[in-house]
Amino acid sequence: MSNFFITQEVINLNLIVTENPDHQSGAKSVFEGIVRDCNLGKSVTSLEYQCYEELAVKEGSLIIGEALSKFDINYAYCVHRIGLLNVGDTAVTVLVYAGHRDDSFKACRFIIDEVKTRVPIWKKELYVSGKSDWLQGAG
Amino acid sequence: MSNFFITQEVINLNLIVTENPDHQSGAKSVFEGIVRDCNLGKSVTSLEYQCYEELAVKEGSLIIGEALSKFDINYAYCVHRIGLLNVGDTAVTVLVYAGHRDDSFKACRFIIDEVKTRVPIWKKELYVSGKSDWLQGAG
Amino acid sequence: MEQTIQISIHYFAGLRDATKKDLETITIRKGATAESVYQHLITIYNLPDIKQLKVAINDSFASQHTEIMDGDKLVFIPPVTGG
Amino acid sequence: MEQTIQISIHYFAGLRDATKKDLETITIRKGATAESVYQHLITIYNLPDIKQLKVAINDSFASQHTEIMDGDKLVFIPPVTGG
Repeated sequence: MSNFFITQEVINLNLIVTENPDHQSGAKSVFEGIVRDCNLGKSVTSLEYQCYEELAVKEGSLIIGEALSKFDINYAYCVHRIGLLNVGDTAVTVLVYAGHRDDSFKACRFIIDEVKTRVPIWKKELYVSGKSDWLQGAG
Repeated sequence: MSNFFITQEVINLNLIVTENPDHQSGAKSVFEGIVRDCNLGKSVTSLEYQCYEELAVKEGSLIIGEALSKFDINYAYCVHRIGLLNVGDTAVTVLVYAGHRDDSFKACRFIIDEVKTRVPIWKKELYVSGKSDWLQGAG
Repeated sequence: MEQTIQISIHYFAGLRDATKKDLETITIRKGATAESVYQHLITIYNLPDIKQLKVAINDSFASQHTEIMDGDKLVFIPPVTGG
Repeated sequence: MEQTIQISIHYFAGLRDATKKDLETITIRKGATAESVYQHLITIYNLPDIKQLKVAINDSFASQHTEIMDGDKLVFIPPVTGG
């Protein structure tokens, strides 16, 4: 089973992972990407995330697997929300359990960096002006 | 008001910070330090954390302030639990909101690293054998 | 007479806006590569240069020079902006 | 006669175990430094070398060579192990 998910629902970390999955982990790192109210100086009202789901899940699962083999961690998880999100909503959450903090931080960072460059998900910003734009990579 | 706290209660991040405190933050980093079931090969049943509270709060608050000035972040928070903790319990939680992930990761790491070396809190491990030991620094 | 194959092309993000389609099925000559399919699309739609795009065939990343087979699902992937 | 002052010393972690006290009030000669207070304690209890410890006076980190004043709160701080 893979630990990379695409969802249309609100991401609620508490509902996803309610407890430490083992007792060898002394460190837990979490990252959340959140919709901001401005980007490059334009006022954003909401964001639309579109996803090529079959490939996104495949590539995301690959990234989780890479993190598990590159770093000394016990557990890695990532969920990305798609559809229409409002300012303040969580778009993506990464969670890592490890024996020690150095690897939990590094693996968490690795996963979000790779997800942002490799997983086929795109966001269109909807501006206060009524206009909208697909962002041009390297978000 | 400072954002560094010492508590005897269970740390529940959901009760502490229920929502993004602003809408300029695109990144949230969380770190939790958790009681493991073994350390240096010995089986741990529980941990006792002792704290020199007046100085701990002062030093912890200083660290939060340093993080806010060193990194481009919007919010930083840390709570450390003391008293008797069981395996799987969260001993310390750090939370950072920032515009972008690079600073949220770096600030989160900075805070936990500094807390672990500067804040006067000590842990005594209670072993399955019935013995116990104060750890000797650089935990 | 030249042999032909049928393939489906799925569009996302800016390509979906430019084509005004989620997907379409097209008939092309046998032996076509992902790149040559794109050269064909570019004569119909206002699309970006293929250099900016990755290619997926049947939900796996592939080279632009891969020969497309009958029934293949082809996706041109703009730079991703998730997270 | 030598002038004296009263100070309180608080103990944590291994120092608390070694002294079997959370805190105590002691009378020392005026002019004593944190270091000289510790030299006195070491004659009573089985304590580690002061080189391994930090010093706090009135809840602020201070040098071992700081002169202790009447009523001061003194804490010797073993290497911390929180987190």
